[in-house]
Amino acid sequence: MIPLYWWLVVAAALFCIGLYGVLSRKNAIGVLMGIELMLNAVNVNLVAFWRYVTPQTLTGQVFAIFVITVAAAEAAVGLAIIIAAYRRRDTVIVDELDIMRW
Amino acid sequence: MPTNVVQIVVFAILTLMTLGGGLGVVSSRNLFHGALFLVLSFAGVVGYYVLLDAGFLAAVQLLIYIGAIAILILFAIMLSRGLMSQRQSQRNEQWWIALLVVVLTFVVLAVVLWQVDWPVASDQALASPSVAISQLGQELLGPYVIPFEVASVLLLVALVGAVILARETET
Amino acid sequence: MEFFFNLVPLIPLIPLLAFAAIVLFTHRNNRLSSNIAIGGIALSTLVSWGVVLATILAGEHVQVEGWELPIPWLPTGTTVFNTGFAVDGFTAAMLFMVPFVCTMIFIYSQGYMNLGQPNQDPRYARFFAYISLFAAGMLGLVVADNLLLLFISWEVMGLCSYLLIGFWSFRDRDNEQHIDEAQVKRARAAALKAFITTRVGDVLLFSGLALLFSYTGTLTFREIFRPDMLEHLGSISLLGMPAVTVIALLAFGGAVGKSAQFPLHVWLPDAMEGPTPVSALIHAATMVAAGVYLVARMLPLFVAGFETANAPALQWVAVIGAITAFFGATIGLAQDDIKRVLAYSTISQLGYMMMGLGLGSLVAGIFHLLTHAFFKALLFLGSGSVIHGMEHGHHAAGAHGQTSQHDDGFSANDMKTMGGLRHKMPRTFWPYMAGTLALVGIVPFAGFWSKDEILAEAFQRWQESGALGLPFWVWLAGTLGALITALYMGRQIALVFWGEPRHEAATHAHESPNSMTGPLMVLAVFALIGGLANAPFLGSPLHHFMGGVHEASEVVHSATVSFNFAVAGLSTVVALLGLLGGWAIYRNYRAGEVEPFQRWLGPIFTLLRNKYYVDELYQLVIIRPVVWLADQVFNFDNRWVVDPLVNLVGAVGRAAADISLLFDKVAVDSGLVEGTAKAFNAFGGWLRQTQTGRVQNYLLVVAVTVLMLLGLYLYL
Amino acid sequence: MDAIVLWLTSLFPQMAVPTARLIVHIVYAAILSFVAPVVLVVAFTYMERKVIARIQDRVGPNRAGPLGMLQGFADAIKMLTKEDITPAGADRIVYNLAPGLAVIGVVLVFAVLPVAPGVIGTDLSIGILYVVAVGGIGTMAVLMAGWSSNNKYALLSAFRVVAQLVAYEIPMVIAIIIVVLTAGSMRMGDIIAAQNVPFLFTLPVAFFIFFVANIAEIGRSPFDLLEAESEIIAGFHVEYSGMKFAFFFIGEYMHLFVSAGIATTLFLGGWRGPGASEASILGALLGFVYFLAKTVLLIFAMMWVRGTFPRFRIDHLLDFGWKFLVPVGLLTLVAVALVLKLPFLSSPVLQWVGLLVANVAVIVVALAAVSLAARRTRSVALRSVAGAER
Repeated sequence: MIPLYWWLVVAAALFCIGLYGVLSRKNAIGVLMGIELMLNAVNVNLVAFWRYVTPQTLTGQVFAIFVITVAAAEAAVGLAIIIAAYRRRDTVIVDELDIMRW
Repeated sequence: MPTNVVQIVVFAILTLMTLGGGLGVVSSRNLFHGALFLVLSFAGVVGYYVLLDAGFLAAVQLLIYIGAIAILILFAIMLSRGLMSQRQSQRNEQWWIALLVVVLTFVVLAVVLWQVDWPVASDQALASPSVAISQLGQELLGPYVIPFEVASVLLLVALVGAVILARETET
Repeated sequence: MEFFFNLVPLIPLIPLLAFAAIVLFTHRNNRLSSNIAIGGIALSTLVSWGVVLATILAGEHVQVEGWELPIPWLPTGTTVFNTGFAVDGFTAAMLFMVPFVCTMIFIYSQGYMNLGQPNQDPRYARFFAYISLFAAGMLGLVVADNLLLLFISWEVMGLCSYLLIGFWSFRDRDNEQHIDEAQVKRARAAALKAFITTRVGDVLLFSGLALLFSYTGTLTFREIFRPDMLEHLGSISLLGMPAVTVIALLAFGGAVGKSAQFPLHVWLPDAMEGPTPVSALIHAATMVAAGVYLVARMLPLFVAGFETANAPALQWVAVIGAITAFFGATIGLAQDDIKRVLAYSTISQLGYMMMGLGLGSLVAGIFHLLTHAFFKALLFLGSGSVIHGMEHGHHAAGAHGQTSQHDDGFSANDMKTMGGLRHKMPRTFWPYMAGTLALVGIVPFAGFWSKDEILAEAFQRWQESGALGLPFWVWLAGTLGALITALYMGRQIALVFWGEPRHEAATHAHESPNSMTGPLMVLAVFALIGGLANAPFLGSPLHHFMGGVHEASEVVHSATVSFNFAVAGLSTVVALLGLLGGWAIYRNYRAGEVEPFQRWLGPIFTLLRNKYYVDELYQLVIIRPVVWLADQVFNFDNRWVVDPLVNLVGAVGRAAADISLLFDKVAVDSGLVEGTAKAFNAFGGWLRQTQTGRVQNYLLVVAVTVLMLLGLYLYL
Repeated sequence: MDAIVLWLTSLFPQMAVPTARLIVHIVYAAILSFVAPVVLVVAFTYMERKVIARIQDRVGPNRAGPLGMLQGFADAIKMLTKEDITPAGADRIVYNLAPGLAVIGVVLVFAVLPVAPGVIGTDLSIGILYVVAVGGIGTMAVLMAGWSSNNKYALLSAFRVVAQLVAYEIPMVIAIIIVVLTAGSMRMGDIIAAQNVPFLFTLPVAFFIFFVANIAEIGRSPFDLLEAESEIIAGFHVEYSGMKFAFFFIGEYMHLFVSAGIATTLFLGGWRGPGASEASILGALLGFVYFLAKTVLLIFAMMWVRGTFPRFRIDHLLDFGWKFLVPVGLLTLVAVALVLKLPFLSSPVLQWVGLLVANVAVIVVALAAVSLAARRTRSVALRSVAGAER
């Protein structure tokens, strides 16, 4: 089997890529995609730990399912917010959505 | 357990898909392409799950991430099309700090993960993971029934919230 | 009779269902709503009394060990939160009192909120929904077999208290002209104050519970109080104390907040802004007693690891109780508002209960809790009846045209405007007297027996230790408190019921409806005979009934304190002296005079009248800085950045216009203004760089911080 | 399939069982992904044309070959020889990827389609979930095609596709859940084994919902808004021509077959029939014939529907999905779950009857609700008309 460390590093890499997307993307949808990547990295971690550390109990998979649920809800609400903001302010660029600024 | 060559090759391909897709997501200028890269990355993760003997999760990943979330994102991109001209930069001005931070984070994580001695289960346990979906169902409706119900409430709330947010304001 | 135990879960459930029914279905129908609420609580009372009877008949077995119904609840992964219901002698004693007092007050409320009258409260149904929910919370607290359910009920009560104190915090401008704007504001402030102040205690309590759960993995009383569990808790050291003491003190923090003990007592007097039945129910009889109940329930934790006489947690309880008992009573001496006097009296009496518990005597504290609930509810309801009568008198006076409409100074609560009401409202007066005598502690009224037991306990402890230690001071505070209690009650009844009417309203006051005076009579009976429950000459029945509930823990022991004629005699003499003195001094008080006490005590009286300036202290030390900070943040641009700029523009314009005439002044002015503006502008400009309004910026900061923390954690 | 593996190993004694199995699977996969599309498309286009023609009182293709049977091949040759156009301004990569994806999404379903006793790519424990999951890929392909064509009609069509497919995926999944609940498994083999009485007869409502939702998922008339010629020309593939268009075409007809096959498996008992068994090659062949017959019957029904019903309007379409199919599906789900858990329905026969009764009850309730709603809207409409006249 593939060593656990590989999975963890891959997941960490995916997480970092997602984080970079969240931090550097101008477009709100791009930010959302970054978040999805991060959540996926978390899931890979959970499943890898399940498979390697506690293969007899399904805790890891159960948690992954909950993460997926949350991701689905988050995507729906996030995109709804983006669409609403787009309608009101004609932009999906995060930097321009700053009416809360000082 | 011995490492199978086929497994390594498959893992490498999947990693290429996943991380390559991820990089595509954060670097492509065309947002639509970014979303397609996201799909590629999700597909890689599906493969990961299959490789990790989590068939049910693989199907769920396919169904929800590719079948629902990615399509939703593509849809949103098409709805807001024409705003983001491809000539203008897709990165904000802090991207280089972000890159620095992210690379540092990765290095730290990789080092830490390497140093930890993970309590990997015995070979015997590794050889026979519990993969029955019925057991998953029992777990979800047994010990995890409260989180399960909370998740259902969350989905309902998200559904209603998304509808209200995205609805045209009737004025 | 065992059958009744199976109905225990219904006791809190019935009022809860009544609440749901009112909120969901019947809220449009006022009469039906109030009847549902009353019916619910009455049914609950019947069940409760059935349970009490069953407990009595079941004998020592149930009274000490208790009956219980555990319910596994909320399985989450590997952790399961258990909840459930339990009844033992202690619970049964509470179950006798709580639903019954609730019922009386519910019936009273129907009249007080002017059912069917033209000035009926527009949120009438809502009021009954709230108090039903409250009753559910209080009863749930009593029958809970674990701290989780207890805490949930505790918070439900806190919420209801908030809602009910602020019941008149908004008004319908068209229908409620009788509620003035100032009152609305006061109600809002009082509700907030009560909620936030008790929250301080609740946070402490919650951290105590979390600590307890993390050590023991359970919140069920029976399991916590197992001797081995207590020993285990005692062996862990935390902050230089045994963990069990820390937990006990944190729980006591919660009780201090809820039971309005010093220094968190400030919310209770303000809580009198709520409707009077609420004051009687929540802020005299039941909810404030919940803190005492909690301490009593968790008494083994307070004692564990020490001798009863020198357990530090217990000593804290005694000290705080004694301070509160004395200190509350003295403030009550100088208040004019009839309900505030009673509020401070409540604080003081709660202090007595804490004193009793702090001396390690479960029965003394709880006995006083029970009798106090009856006579204080009676006093509050009586004062409500008086206020009601005064308000009607005021209306009547206005209607007769004898006085100018709504003269500003009038307050129906002010004792100085009353006087001579004993002839006008005899059916309020006599129960009120019974309540007063009970509170003051005159034989054979209820308060005499219960207060005496606490004092006797303290006295005996003092005699045992033989030194002027804590028991002595507790006893002294208690006895002096009794004197002052008698004084302010004498003052109150003299001002309200004797003398001449000092206002037209008092002249026109008339008796309240039967639904209000009826409960007064019933409660008066209990104020008279309630003390028999634990009277020494009957062999202290209550003591045998509930004294043993903590025996299983092997740390709390109960021994009967023999009746001490010296103590009882002294306190009776003191009480009589105080009562007659207060009555004699104020009997002939006339409107506009300087109060006798004010003449004699001078600055001390002012200190008392201003409640030792505790509120002002809090205002200065806590509230002002917080509000100031909030204001600064808010004003940052408004005043410091924008305004100077505006000033600058104005100054420049004026300079151009008046350059020849006011050259000097303008130069100075614009120089100063411009300078100030520039300085602040630069400062603000520098500061606002951090507030970019860009999510990703903030997130980047978060990421960097996490990274740095990670680095610190790993490599340092 | 195991029989073939056995036969192979007996033919070549040196061959190990896993190798033989691998070979058999590869061959099977090759048949499904290369031979099946061509055969299916040719056969079903011909069938469709003939059926529609008959419904419309025409003859249909009758020139190429006997009875026009070679018409499909002629069309294929025509398509292959046509010029391959990529419109200017199109997103080249995405544009070229889309047709392939459209076919892949369908071919993947074949992996869990039991076409004959013992003949299935892999009998996954999550078989039917896999089918639903893979369905998302087709949607993706349509979106990509619509977006990359740089054509407003294509884009509009893509929007419609998403709205329609997402809306109808939910009732479809509900219908599938009802079946899974009754069968107690998501494995295709178990679902077939559970159908001693085909679910069509015990769960008619679920079958109806699945059937309708399936038509919508394929995008066939009367749910063919994504390619409504009068509104948006050809729809998402308006810019495609030649081989790429052929891919979409193939994808559509394979989707038709696969959907009908899944419906057969879920509701008509799959390959089950007298004499069909896994034991012998003959039994397997018989099973394949049963499967094919049932599937073709369903496809015929779909064509019949196409020939009969006019096209929905977009809002009617979404209303029908969300306000009729989904509630009815949920109602059926609850009813079926209750029936399955009722203690006194202990024998299988009693349970079948119970399920049927529950379904009939649901039908009655649904129809009553619909007629009530219709009456109300009609009276409102009549009143407004009357008001306008006055």
